[in-house]
Amino acid sequence: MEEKHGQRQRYGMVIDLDKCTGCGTCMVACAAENNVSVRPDESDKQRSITWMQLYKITNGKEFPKTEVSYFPRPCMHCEEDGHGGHHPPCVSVCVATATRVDFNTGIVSQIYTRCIGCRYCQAACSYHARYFDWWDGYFPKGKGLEKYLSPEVSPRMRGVVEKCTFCHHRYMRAKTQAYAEDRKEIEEDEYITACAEACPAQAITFGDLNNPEHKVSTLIKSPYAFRLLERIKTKPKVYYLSTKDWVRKMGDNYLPGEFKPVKKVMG
Amino acid sequence: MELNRRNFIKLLVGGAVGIQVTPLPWKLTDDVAIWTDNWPWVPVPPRGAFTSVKSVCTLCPGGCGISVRKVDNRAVKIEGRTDYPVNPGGVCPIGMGGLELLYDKDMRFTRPMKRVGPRGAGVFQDISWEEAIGTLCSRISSLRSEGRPEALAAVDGHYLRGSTMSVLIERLMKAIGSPNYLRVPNSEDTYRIAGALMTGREGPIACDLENSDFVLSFGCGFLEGWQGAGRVINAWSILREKALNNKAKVVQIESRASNTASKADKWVAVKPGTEAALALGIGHVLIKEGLYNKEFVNNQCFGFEDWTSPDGKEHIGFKTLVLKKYGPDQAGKLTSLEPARIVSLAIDFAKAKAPVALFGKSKGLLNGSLYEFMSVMALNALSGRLNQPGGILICDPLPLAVLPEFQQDAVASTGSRKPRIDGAGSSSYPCTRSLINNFADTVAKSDNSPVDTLMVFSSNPVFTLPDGGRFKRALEKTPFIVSFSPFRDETAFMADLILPDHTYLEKVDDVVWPAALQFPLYGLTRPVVEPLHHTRHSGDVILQIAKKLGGSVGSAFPWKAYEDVLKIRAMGLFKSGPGLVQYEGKTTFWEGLGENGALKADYKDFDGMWKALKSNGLWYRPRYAAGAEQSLFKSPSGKFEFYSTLLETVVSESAKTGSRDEILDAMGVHARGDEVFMPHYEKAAVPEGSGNYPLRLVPYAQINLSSSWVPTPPFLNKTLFDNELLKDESFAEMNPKTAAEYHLEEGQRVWIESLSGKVKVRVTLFDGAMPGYVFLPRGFGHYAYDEFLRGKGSNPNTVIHPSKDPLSGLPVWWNTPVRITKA
Amino acid sequence: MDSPLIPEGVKRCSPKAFFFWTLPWLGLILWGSVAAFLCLWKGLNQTNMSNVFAFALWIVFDLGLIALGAGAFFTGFLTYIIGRKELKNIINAAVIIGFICYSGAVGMLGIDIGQPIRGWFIFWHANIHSMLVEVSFCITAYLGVLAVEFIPIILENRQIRKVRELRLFGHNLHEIMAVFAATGTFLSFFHQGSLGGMFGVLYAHPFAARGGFYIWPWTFFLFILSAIAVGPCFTILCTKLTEALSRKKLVPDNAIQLLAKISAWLLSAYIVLKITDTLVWIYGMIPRDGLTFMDFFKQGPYGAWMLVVEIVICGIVPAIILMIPRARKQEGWLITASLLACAGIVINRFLFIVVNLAIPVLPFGRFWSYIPTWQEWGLSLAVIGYGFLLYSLAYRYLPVFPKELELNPALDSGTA
Amino acid sequence: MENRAKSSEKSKKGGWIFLLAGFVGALIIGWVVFPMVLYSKQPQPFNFNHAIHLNPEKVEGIEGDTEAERCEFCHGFRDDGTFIGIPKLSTCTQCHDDPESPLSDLPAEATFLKKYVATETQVPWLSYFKQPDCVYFSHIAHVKIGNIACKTCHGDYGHLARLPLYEANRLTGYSINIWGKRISGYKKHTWDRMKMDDCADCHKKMGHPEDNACFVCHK
Repeated sequence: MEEKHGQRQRYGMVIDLDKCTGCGTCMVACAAENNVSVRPDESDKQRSITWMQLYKITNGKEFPKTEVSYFPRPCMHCEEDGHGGHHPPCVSVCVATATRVDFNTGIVSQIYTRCIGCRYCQAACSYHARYFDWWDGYFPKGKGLEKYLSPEVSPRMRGVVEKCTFCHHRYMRAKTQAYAEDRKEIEEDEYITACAEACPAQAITFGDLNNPEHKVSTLIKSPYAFRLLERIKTKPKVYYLSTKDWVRKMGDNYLPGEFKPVKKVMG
Repeated sequence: MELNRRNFIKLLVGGAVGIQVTPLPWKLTDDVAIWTDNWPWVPVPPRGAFTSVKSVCTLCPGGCGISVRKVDNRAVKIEGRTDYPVNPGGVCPIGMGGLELLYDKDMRFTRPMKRVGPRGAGVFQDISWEEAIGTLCSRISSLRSEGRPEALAAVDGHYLRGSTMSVLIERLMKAIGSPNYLRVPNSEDTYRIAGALMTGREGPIACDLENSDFVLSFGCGFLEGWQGAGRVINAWSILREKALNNKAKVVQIESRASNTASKADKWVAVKPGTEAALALGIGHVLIKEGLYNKEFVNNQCFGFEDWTSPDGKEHIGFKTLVLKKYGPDQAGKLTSLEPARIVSLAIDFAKAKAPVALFGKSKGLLNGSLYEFMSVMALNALSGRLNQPGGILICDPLPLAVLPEFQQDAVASTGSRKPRIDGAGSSSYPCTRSLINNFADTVAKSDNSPVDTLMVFSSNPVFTLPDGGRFKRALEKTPFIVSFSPFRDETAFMADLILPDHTYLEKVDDVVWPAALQFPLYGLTRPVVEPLHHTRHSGDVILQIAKKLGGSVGSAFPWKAYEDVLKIRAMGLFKSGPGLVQYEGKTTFWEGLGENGALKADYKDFDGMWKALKSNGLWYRPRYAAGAEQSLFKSPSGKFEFYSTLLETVVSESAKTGSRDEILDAMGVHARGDEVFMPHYEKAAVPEGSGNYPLRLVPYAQINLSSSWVPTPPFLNKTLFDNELLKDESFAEMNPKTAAEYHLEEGQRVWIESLSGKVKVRVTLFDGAMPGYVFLPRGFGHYAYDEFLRGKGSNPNTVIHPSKDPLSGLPVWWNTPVRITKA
Repeated sequence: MDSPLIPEGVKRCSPKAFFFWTLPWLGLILWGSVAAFLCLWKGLNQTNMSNVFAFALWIVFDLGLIALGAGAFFTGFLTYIIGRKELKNIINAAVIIGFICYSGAVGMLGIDIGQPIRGWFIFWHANIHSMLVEVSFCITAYLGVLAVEFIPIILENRQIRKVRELRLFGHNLHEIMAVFAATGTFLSFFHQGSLGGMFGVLYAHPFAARGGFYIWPWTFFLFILSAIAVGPCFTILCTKLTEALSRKKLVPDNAIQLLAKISAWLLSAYIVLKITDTLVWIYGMIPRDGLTFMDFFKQGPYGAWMLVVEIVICGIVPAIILMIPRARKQEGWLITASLLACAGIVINRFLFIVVNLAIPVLPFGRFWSYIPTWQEWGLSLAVIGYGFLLYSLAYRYLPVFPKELELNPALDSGTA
Repeated sequence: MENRAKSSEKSKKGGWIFLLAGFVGALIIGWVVFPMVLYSKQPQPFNFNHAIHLNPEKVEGIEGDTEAERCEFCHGFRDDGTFIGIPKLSTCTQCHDDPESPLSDLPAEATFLKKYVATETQVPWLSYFKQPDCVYFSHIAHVKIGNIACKTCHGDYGHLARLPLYEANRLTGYSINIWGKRISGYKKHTWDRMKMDDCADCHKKMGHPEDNACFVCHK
């Protein structure tokens, strides 16, 4: 795979669920960074737009053995094998070529002005990572909510699908900075997503999976590393870490006896 | 060739064919599609020059460093600072959503106003600043001329007592001549009292989480926003790193599987209010097994062994008390824990290299129980964890300059000597400085209110006080209310006059030692954007009021602007020795306790320091240079006192007037004899008439829901699950078993009712909830603000029926008897 | 008063009666128009679709209509390509029904997408990997074909025939109808298939995903087969309904019986394959994803019973009925069987669309349910109203059933 | 019988004329009327003479040896690499600092000084080349890294003495410079049109097909 990609980057994310405290800062940072509009009622979870979404899970045990944990879920930015064979579920179905796997970064791009809103990609994604704009953004006249919109991300119009972009504009920001400093390539630490940056527990690590030196590359080798629904072969570029078996078991579907706990490794 | 039907059709056909070979249909098709890309009603954020402004977040006592990204003069994003020693890059969700508090106009007061509608309706009319300040001043002057300045009261919501705003408000009250300066109670108050009683110090109490290897937390909501999430959650993730290699352990003692409890290495569920018993139970094991730090206890503690006072009176020591009353079985019975677990907890605690026992209920935004905290302190003392790396640090206050003394005039001096309305400091509550609940009770009960004018600063007591609506009733009795809140909150809706403050992103203000931080740090915010509306910094308004009142009051406030006051106080920092105003973002600032290492200031003169302080937002002295406090204990015995001699003197002072038993009863203390002055377990007083309220209500805090006076930024609504808030209804967590007893299912609508009031919520079943208890989140149930918060969920405070915490008199809000009925 | 427009010799009800007959259908169309307007004006928040139910009632209707409309191309195929002359007596009806179904479906799709004005991107910026693109291309093209097939029938109208050019034009069209029938068949095969493909390729949804041949998952072929099996049944139902309403015999039995017989064989074949597919899926595929069949129905309003109903009651049963000549010769049984078969295909589509989306794939996901809003019902029913209206108009003014006169000598006085 | 035939004959002949008339009429509407209706014409606040400003002989304030550098004197880059675009008043007042003392006798400058410099209000320039919000365009990547001359996309504004009228598409709000200058869509110069395909073609020509990935130019 790496060879195929050559010099290109394959940005990915590792989320340490033991460190994740479920505080939701990543969700807020994401919405604030990406001009996601907030509606008066966000409790309709079928329609509320959260590019980064927290899922709450419990170990199902009775009091006082109960335990709670969380899955922060951005877009998984599923892999493309580079030869147009294997596509992410959403990419292959898009009628208007509005979503692609970005050649340079491996990021699954979404172009709102190309999208016709057929929502086939939503039906295709098993992570519920794609969100349809059921309404125009909520920016009543004179309320002032539009004042904190960032010009780096284009606000969406009603009737299109939007999703996490790994804060791609931050990648462009870093590139522009690099160009200004007469560099053609960016340094590894110059580009991280808003959620990774904001996490008060440093639970999110973001970087180039093609770079063996980078922390993400070492983290995903951990015996505790796993991805969501690996068995359906979507090949996500978002990895999770957890030393808790019950949490890791939640990461995929297993028939009785299929799940193999990790032998606790010290050191 | 007339134009008959046929020919007309031909004309059309010709046209139809012709138009195809022109750009019209094709360009139009394209342009219409492009039109959908640029719908005029979809906002287009103006492009411009990007900058970022460094400041400090003051939404909670954590004092995180924030850097605000701007485009031209618009703030577009708040980010955590990596060059700030409190929070390395991260902030909490509330801080992250702060821009909405700045820009959402409907949440704020944009100019001074006076009430025209009925109280609580929030109908106001614009007035000028001159009129606003004039109205208030004439009111105050007339009170002073009537010789009853004490009829002026102020509620101060600034969490950190030393903050310059608090100092000014207190000074104003003193200058005017009213003793009725009230504070919104929080865990700092409990810390302060216990600190005073056991160590003779009132300085900030810090905890060295990062260096600890065994954190025994009596209900601290580390992950719910305790003492500022930015630093604490970072410390948490450091502890997680260690835990991965079994180098650290966190034990959470709580009645509900909160995030902290779930994410901790061990969760110990005890009945709310019995934590003291558990602490003493653990102490029992430590003493019995000789696992306590004899060196420290023998040399630096007082009242451990039995002792005889100079007057030859025999006193039992802490040891005897604990060994007698708090054996594992006894403690187990009180806390509903198997004795074995208490023993193993004690063993783990003793075995750890750097254990620490921490106290603080969830966010710490509300007071705790005094004896409970004393018991936890005792635990730390037993293992000699005071001012040890990874332990509890008892620090000297920040060396800020004291404002110059001033002369009260006759009116003021007589007025300020009058008894406080809330009875704080009186014989019944000798240790407590402010008891807003008592204040509310007194005013609410009175036929004509002892308060004529009430000023409310940076607080929203109507919403946040756990008092079953008593404060609101007090306001209804109060003739004139002035709110300085920047937000359209519930208390402001009761006010007659609004003098709106700037929001925290529009003004300069200070953070005097972020809560529980191990080393001295002074944070300074700065205006990130020019004030958007016609608001004024309350600090400046105070100065203007003083000036207008003139006389001795005016001369007590000789400064032009609030910033001058800050500068004067900061001078003290400069004089106190070397400090730093830059943080590289590499060094682990909390290490090197007691090293007394040398430090070179990174500024030459005061002006240099002040400039840097303003632009960089901090002055601090790393732990290694802060040095060990000289003479750790300032108690009468000069030691850590298991037996508080200070308390004894105080009580016997009060006892002069009446019998000791009466006094103790008035204090709400059930214990008698020496036990009174030592950490012990006081059974929670059950209010009479609560017989047919079989369940107990425990309010809990969520990190993504503001329960302080600061409104929850709308962004956070996205983070709430739909079994926390659904449409306009919030949920009560119940254990499935308990719910089954009442035939309640998931989502069922119920009334939760206490002696004080009732709320309608829906039930959500949660195995992590202790059976027999009902858990309600704090932060829902606003009826002010705008559509994002208004009418969403129910506020547990309206149900809470507070009893009084023994000795401190602060409200007991953590177990209200309630009954539950289907709605 | 509209008598000059009515085909010669046949009896039709009075204009007044006809007017009242159209009212309910016009009503539905009005309801639908209001709904459509609201959706275009305010957006799709008018529906109960969501990020979970990205596809819902409308898509179910679309797929149902298209499947049932398959009668058109298939009858055409039998008539013109295979050359079963007896079907000439029913082909017109089949074509009109097909036209109604397809035009209705396309109309609904226009409202269903979030940015109708950008609809043409599907063609301009087509993503060849997407089954939905294949569907769109074929459906649009085939709708054109249907229109062409419809034209000569319209030109048969008594008044229009008077215009010489048009009459000739119609006649010529008729001559080359085989070509269109062929095209139609080709196109339909593909879009019926790719409609199935649309769901078979959702490899992230174990409930829908299927293995297959080259780029085509098995659902591709199952959808084709099911469509051509049930299409004729729907044509039969429609003609029977017309006959019932007009109290006339309109189509010779041999035509109906032929369709029924073919349908019987196809349906049986389909059911066999469908059962095989289901078994392979249950025992071969989903275990590989760590799931068991019943996992799909842990909660939620939908259940395994739907699959049973689809395959057994609405599949095997009608197949058997139609198989037995004596049964299918009795109108009652014929209609029951056809109804069941049609119901079956709709349930099948419903399972692949709504139920599939209601089932979480993430282990910590939850089951969802969905109830359409009046706007969604409105637009859907409007298509039915439109169908009835267009069909009635056609029946009233066009010689839809060539044998009508023959089967009903002038003295007979029926009404419709 | 006969004249019926005749009349039909006549109408037939006439018919062809009508057919033709319809055809030609449509052509006129489509090619002439339509463009006139579609675009609105607005004048700039006042005329800006690029020719003078870019001429070192006439303006000593302007720095830079190459023309590109002189362009960047006003239309330059910020430290973070972002493009300044149409400069703010502050840039102009580096030279035109005193509203009382004009640097030329041009009426345009007089208006400028009187209406804007004196009152310190930004000039509401109408941008000919403003791409819609969905487009991300990195000037620095093209100008600095790609060494593309400004005129390649913008045309030879450097030597224009008069600012042309600003024409906007009434439907889309696009400036006519983005696309529509040649209604036929026929492209003679590189700067005739700025639609996506034009960018894409250029990327291909320049040998950067990978830069036609959607996210390179969309945000």
